[in-house]
Amino acid sequence: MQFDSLTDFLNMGGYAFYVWLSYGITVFSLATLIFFSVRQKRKILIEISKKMQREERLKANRSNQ
Amino acid sequence: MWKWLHSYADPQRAYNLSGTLLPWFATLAIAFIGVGSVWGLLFAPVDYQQGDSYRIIFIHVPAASMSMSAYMAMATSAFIGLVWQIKSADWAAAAIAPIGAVVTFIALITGAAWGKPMWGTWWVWDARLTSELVLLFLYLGVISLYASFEDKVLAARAAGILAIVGVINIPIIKYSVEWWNSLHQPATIKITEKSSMAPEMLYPLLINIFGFGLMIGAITLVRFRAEILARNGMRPWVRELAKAEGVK
Amino acid sequence: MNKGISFTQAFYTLLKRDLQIAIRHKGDIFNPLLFFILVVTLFPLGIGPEPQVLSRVAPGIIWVAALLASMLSLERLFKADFVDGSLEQMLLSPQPLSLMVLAKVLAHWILTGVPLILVAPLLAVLLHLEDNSYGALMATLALGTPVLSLLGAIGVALTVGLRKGGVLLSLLILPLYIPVLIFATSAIDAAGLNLPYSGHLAIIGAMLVGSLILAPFAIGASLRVSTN
Amino acid sequence: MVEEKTATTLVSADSLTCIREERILFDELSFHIQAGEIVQIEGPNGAGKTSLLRILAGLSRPYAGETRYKGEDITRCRDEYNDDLLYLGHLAGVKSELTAEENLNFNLRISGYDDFNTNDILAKVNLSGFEEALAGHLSAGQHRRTALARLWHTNCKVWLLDEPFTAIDKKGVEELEHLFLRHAENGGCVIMTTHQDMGIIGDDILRKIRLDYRFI
Repeated sequence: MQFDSLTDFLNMGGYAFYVWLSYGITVFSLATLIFFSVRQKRKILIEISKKMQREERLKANRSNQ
Repeated sequence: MWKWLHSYADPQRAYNLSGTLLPWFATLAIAFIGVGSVWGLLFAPVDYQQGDSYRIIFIHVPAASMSMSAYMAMATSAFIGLVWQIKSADWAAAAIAPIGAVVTFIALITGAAWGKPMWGTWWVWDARLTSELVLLFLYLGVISLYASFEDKVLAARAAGILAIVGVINIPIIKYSVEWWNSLHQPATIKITEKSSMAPEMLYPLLINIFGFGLMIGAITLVRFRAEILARNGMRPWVRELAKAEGVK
Repeated sequence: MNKGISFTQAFYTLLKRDLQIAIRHKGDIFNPLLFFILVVTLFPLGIGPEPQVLSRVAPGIIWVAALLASMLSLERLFKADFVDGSLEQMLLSPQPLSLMVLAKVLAHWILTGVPLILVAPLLAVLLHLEDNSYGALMATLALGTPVLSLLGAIGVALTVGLRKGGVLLSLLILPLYIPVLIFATSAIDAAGLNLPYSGHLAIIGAMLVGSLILAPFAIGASLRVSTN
Repeated sequence: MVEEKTATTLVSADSLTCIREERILFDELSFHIQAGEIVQIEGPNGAGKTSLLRILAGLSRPYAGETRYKGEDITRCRDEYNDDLLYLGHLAGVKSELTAEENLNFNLRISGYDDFNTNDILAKVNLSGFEEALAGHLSAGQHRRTALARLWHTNCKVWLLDEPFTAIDKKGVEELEHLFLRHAENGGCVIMTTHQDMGIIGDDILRKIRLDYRFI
């Protein structure tokens, strides 16, 4: 362990701003990317099922005629 | 000789296979990055020249090296898609592009945040930062070309060609930027001197590089699966999945 | 009715047709040239008329303006052919596609690249370029602008089917122009300092050879995607 | 699939699937076209007629399946196939900056011919006297005929024509029909899309391939 206390660790030998900025931006941008990537799949499946319902309605309409 | 490739090209098989691989990649990525970052931030010794600011290295260098590797991976799968006409490979290339762009962006930002305490300015036209910037442009080109086509099957092919053209150019760009840099800016502090690194610093760095690679792999698999579903919306097996999801 | 496939006949037929069309459509030749001249004359107004400053930045200005002009003029390279269906005919002709693509790029370079090279020394005078640098300026433009045309044509071929390709095109091809820019401007700088610059020229020449060999295939593949 | 390869099969479709905007236009479509056949692809707007023609020409890549020329996948024998293929889309590559004669001259030369008299050929499509007119100044029908003129000087066996009769008058249609019949007799084949009824090519000669508009 290189640091004696938590404040010492957070202080990063005076470079706190730069170090935590880097780590912060990294975590934030990766989290955003992962969030959107994971959500993508659900969104696509919902879209497909909506499209299927539309097609069902279309078919029903046509057979009524 | 390349027949085995085609058996994995079947969308459903590719979807299932990447589903099996995903948990492994994700778990290992979290484990590696966790160990590497904690080691790097808490236990690695202080650099005698740069103080604690050097701890940015544990994300900057993995991001920088993986940004190049991701481009290579993208171009390789685009090449497979182009030569053997495998659509899944084109889709994989399209899935990697945004991830590569984010990783390149991270490499740029962390490079700048490191440059400020070291050089006193956020941006210098250092060879590594400049070629990262160009690499970001190349990624953005692939992404926006992909986004501009309405037919995504074509979009993936067009983006694939661009990725291959880019990969031929990357070494030339990198070389010319380095040469240009040596011409205009002799003797800046090199921000990474790998050879002089103590092993206590090197190990967490290597662990993190590996972890970043696994993480990119994991996110690629997630995006690749979504891409397969989106392109195969009319196939019965996708419709089954959609039925299960849509009712919720 | 005999059908002999002669590569040179196909090449010259296409080259001749493109030149013929361009001569009937003079705007396509002069607009990029005017753009080039205008951009260069804007710089002294923007950074001040001191000869020392201008001669220091002259190579960069001329080359950046040349990159932009070449990109702008390229935008229309395949557009007309795409719109009227000639491109499809080209893809289905029994002649090798890369050969025909090369003819089109060559026609385009003759029409836009050559005038640009001829005008460049006049602009260099306006920018107080070092006296020693004129040879290098001409040589780098002569070797470099065909590379720009070839690389740019790949981007154009990829975006020809899209409705708004303009901004996208710049994002696709300007990064690829970087090596040419670096070596060309430093060759001119080196010449200004009376240093040898044949090495720079050799590298640009190598890029020209490389892109002459590889770019036609990439352009052909891109056109096949775009017309799909 | 059906592997009834006969000596006269020119073009065959092997389980072609085409998907546009996430909609299946046709699925597992197979047929063989023999030398001497005149084929009309029919169906409502949006059924995929042009798409099918472009796939047969090798311009578009099908989602699945392949087009064959004399039994071989066209992506593998593109040069031979292009050498024997005459495709006219609904935009047929007539440059409005060039005259009718220059257009025809270019189109024939780029296909490899060099023994022709453009005036004779243009006379056959009723464009005598318009040789020097810029194509941009011609009427729609004359414009179309400038493109069609190539049909009178070709030795390609496979003709793929997308709406060849558009903007052509009755007499012109008849002349084209005669030309198609002659081409079929000489061992070629014609595959076309059209909404127009033909007078000379009767239903006994004409083979029809029907594409239906599909909702899924």
